Amino acid sequence: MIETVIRKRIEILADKALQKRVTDAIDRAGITGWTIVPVTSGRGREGHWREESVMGTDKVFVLTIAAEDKAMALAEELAPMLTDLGFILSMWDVQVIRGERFD
Amino acid sequence: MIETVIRKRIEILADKALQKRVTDAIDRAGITGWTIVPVTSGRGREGHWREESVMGTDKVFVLTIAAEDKAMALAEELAPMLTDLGFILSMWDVQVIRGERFD
Amino acid sequence: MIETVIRKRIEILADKALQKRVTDAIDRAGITGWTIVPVTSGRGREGHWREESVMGTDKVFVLTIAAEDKAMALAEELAPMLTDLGFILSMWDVQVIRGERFD
Amino acid sequence: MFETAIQTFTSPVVLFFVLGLFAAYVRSDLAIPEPIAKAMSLYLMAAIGLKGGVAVAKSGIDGTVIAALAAGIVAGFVLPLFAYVVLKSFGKLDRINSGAVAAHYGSISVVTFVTAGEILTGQGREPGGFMVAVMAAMEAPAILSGLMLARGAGSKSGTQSTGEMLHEVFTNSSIVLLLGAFAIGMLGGAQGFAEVSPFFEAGFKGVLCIFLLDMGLIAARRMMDSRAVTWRLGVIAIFLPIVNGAAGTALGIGIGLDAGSAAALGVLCASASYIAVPAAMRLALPEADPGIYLTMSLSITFPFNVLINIGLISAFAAMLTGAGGATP
Amino acid sequence: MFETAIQTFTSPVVLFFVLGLFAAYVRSDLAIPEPIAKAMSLYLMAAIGLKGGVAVAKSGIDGTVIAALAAGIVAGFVLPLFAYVVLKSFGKLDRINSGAVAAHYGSISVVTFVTAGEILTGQGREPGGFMVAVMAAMEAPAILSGLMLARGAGSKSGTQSTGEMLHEVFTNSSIVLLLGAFAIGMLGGAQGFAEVSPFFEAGFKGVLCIFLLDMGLIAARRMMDSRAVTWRLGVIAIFLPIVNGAAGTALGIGIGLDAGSAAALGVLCASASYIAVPAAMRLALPEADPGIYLTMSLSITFPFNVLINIGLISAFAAMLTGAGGATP
Amino acid sequence: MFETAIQTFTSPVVLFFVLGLFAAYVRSDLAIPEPIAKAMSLYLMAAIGLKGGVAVAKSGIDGTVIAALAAGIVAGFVLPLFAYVVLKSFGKLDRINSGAVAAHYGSISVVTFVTAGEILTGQGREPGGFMVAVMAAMEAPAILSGLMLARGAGSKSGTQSTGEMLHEVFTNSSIVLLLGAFAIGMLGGAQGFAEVSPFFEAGFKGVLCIFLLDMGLIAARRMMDSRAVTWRLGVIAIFLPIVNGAAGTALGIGIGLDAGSAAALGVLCASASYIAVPAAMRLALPEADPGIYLTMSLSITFPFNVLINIGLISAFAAMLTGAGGATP
Ligand SMILES: Nc1ncnc2c1ncn2[C@@H]1O[C@H](COP(=O)(O)O)[C@@H](O)[C@H]1O
Ligand SMILES: Nc1ncnc2c1ncn2[C@@H]1O[C@H](COP(=O)(O)O)[C@@H](O)[C@H]1O
Ligand SMILES: Nc1ncnc2c1ncn2[C@@H]1O[C@H](COP(=O)(O)O)[C@@H](O)[C@H]1O
Ligand code: NA
Ligand code: NA
Ligand code: NA
Repeated sequence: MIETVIRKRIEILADKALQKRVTDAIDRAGITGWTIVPVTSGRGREGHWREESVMGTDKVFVLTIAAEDKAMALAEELAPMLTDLGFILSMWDVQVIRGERFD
Repeated sequence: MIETVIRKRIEILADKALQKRVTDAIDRAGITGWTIVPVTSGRGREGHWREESVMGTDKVFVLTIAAEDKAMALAEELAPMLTDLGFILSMWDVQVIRGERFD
Repeated sequence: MIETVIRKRIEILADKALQKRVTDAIDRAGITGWTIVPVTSGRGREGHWREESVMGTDKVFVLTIAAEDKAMALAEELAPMLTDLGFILSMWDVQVIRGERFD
Repeated sequence: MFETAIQTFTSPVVLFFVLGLFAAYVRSDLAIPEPIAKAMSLYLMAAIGLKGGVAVAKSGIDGTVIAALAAGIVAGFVLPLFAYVVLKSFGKLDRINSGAVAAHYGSISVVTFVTAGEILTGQGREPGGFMVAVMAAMEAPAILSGLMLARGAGSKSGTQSTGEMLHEVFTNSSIVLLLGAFAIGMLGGAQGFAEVSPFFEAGFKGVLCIFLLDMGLIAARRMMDSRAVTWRLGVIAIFLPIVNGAAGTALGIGIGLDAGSAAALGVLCASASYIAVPAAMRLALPEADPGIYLTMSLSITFPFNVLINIGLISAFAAMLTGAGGATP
Repeated sequence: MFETAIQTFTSPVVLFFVLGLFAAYVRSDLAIPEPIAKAMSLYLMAAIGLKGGVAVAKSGIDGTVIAALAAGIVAGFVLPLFAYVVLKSFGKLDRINSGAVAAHYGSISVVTFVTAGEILTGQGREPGGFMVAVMAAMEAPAILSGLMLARGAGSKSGTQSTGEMLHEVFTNSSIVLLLGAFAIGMLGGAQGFAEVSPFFEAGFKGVLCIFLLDMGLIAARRMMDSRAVTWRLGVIAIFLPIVNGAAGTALGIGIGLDAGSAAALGVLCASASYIAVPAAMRLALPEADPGIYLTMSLSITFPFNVLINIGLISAFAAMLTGAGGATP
Repeated sequence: MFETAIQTFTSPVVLFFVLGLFAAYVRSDLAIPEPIAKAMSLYLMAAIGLKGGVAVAKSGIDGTVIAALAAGIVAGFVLPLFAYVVLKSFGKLDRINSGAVAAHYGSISVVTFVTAGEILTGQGREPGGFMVAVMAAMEAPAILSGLMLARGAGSKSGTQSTGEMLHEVFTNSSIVLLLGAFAIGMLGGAQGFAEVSPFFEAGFKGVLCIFLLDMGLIAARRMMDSRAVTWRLGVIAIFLPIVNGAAGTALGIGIGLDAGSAAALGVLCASASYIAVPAAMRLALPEADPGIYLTMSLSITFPFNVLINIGLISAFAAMLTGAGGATP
């Protein structure tokens, strides 16, 4: 049977305009990569929004897979942004193949 | 070290045309928000489909993060729709920062 | 309370041009279905890419939910592709309603 | 008649549709990006609405226009009844699916109408501008008719209040855009239209070509993927447009329309919706199977109308008015 | 004046905007796909830049042009100060939000300018081609002004170095495309433009119609969703464009511009940014509330300018030059 | 020659490409939405196919056309051999990557061809309509050639049956659309084309401007992100288009083509694919590194061809035919 190892998968919902701040933080944390998934609309405490690129109000999901320690360091670094800029972060354990790619 | 709490993350694959039924149910369940992610194609028991907005046959993922009890209540409420309308629901535990935003 | 069962959720990041190899493998594994989510950009060992459909360099997430044994069989089959083609696979346990749809 | 067929098959608009069918058939990866397809359908509706409005601003509203509107609305309510009976008996469909499919055949397809407009104009039988208003008026009634036929069976979690449904029907994007552009055309008149005509008029046929290329791709791909449609339903998807087309044309001539407008009414009756009605059915009758109604209307009736039936209807209209020689 | 209002309201461009407002108000699902909206805004900027460049290639750069550029840049720096005072006192906004909103009102809206260009040209008062360069010059100064007003309060995690900020401002897509197309227009001249004019000129008004349809939808939907804007802010969103518009027009006449160009300068002063500045503020002042600045500029000031204020400014410019009778 | 260079650099088409390079270089956020870019490339292919088909319908198919087709196909098979040798020896690439890159240089770039068409026409040397067919014929052979060169090394999980590969190559969207539109142009002839020409002809140059703006952005961004390309490969990406362009032009003159058509054949030989072939290689040779072949063809060869080489080839063709004075 194929061998899998456990890594953390982190998902951050961020403003597209501010996406670079998140990916820069990921790069600084020494994580091997990240992936951006588009988002079309949502509702939170500040009401409903729709994808309105013309006005620059749209959001994206930034996904990254990393070893637990780097993941926690990233979460720590992003924490103030979460509060100030209204980003959302969630993370959970996943099994991956070839874990060395996500160290 | 930064403190995280456990919440449920729920993901529902629904027809775009019927998305409002799902988000209305989330609002009724008292969950703080939701986010929509686009989907481009898929295959299930009913065969293959592609994004065909002109004909209104496309689908979306509705994502929401909530405390366990509200998540279960939502699942309960959505259960009949899953059967009748062919929606798909899955959920799992995630760690979040500032858990009070997802109660 | 509504009853849920545990299934594996598998997520594969693949080149759009090679997506059919992944979905064919899912079909061969006897899994009931799959869903494609678009991806807009990313960074890995090979540097940064952006969605450039004109040049055919874009990627997608292929998502599928399946019983543990089929999921592992799929991971086994996909493992060589992961190495050769630079795909990324992660999986984790999720709760689903009406588990028979994902056997 | 033969001449008509030749004309149809050398029109670039129709040829691009055939190219789309062909490309899907050989499993080419040719595809029109979906936001572009949506934009083209909005463009076509805005353009046709404007043009109709300008035409009516010039010609005014007279008895014929009122009669055409009334005929269209009545047809929208009545055609589903006939379709429903055929679908339940010969088609062996259950009540809910019969109602859903019937709603599609009573309603109209904007693109079929637009294509017919091009073909008829090419044959010297341009339909009156008011036919755009008739088309808009025919979109909704069949939805109500079809739902009433289907609803006896009850529908569980999918049930939508009638209020919601009516709101949905009257504010759906195609109605709002068509009628809105029609109103703008009437208010702005020929002068206002002149300013925007390079965009809305000069580009029209070209956009229609690319849109039909896409429709050909979608129709053929759906046909090849589909398993839900029996041969009986296939027969109905050809039979209904023939009968409804002839009936609509005759009705048009009966109420005094010119050959072009009567043919256009025939095309509206013959065409089946594949945008507005599927969306409404997905909301109001979610238990009905989209695999059935979309494949019938989009993959069988739509190509049949574009490739063959518009030509037949035009010839029939010419025959009825004794103006078979009108082709230049 | 009344005539002007009528002209405004039979222009297809304005009517499509009203249709968008209406469709959103009745909660229709009409929507322009977002990549299409973005493409239309790029198209409009490329077209207007080209046209301006060709015009300046023909007319050359003289003292008036320099004066207009200087006036625009000064206005861009000064207008936010006035707006800031009004927003803090009457508007009861805090320092950061006042600075952010002030930046929007000092900067400009390309679409308002383009719409004004169409309306003014229709009234026989076409603005000079160099006004496009003035517009480009006015985009950035207000951002710097607004930030300086807001920054005293400090900004935590959102802080961006001034270098980054300036880079952001001078390389944002609208500045690059506007000035790039302007330069291409100047280099290629009338001959180069002739080759591409069917695309950039003939399609212009039609694209503007569809773009304003979309803006109407977005403006009205945002208004209906929004809760962040108080009545005081609503009043300011009407008051500022009136005062700034009159001041800008008078300034234009004062430095010797013709009525059309002076009115265009007035419109630039009156208009509030809803593309470039929100993007810059999101980066530089992330603590400011987009719900406030977007709703004010997009949902109140923009419609007010398009529907009413452009007409007022045009009439005012005509009055100042004693050329009220210029309307053909 | 100098004149030619000036002409190239005042053409709006080329200037927009330069603007794209510049905007990417200053790290502007300017970007064309991806569905729009895709739609523009479909539009350009449909337009060029139609135009070629109409031209051939008028001129008929004679010996020259056949010779040009044969020359193109032979070149498609042979050019990769030469490129492969250079890439392996001077370029120090391994077998698989040499084969993959060679396939790109043997095949063609539609946009380079279209841009050359504009530039050549501007110089009074319009290529014959049949060159579109030659272009379509040259797309595939190099893919087969390149694969045979690379395959000796074997390829593991990526291996695709030759049947699949051929199907892929002959049904890829650009071949189907080009040849489909060509056929429609031949069937519909000048009359059919007249109906759609406002869309496909009038808009052509403008769309090409925006498309080249986007290509400039993409080419420069890829260049700046890339690390895979050595200086040796950079040299080859300039050397191959020069040699292949001269050889192709001479071949064209040799088989009796007019100067414009011969130059067009030269441009086809000089250009490297960055759409069809990368897609085919990703499927058939997934072990090859896209970072190498895309950067070479798109970020070096493509700009070199557009900015410099088309002008050189045109001058060379004029020299060979002794018609240097043909420039009006
Ligand atoms: N409980 C939630 N689950 C999923 N997404 C959420 C949730 N709450 C907020 N969001 C997303 O986060 C965005 C900003 O939320 P807020 O800052 O609360 O307005 C919303 O528009 C949603 O897209
Ligand atoms: N650690 C990671 N987490 C999430 N996505 C990643 C990660 N590493 C790589 N990727 C994605 O996988 C793609 C290919 O990675 P690579 O093969 O390392 O260049 C990247 O462009 C990213 O989209
Ligand atoms: N096992 C699965 N994993 C992921 N997505 C699925 C699965 N089964 C079905 N789907 C998605 O759900 C849609 C509807 O499924 P069905 O109702 O079975 O036709 C499919 O088109 C897929 O997008
Ligand atoms: Na009908
Ligand atoms: Na202003
Ligand atoms: Na070549």
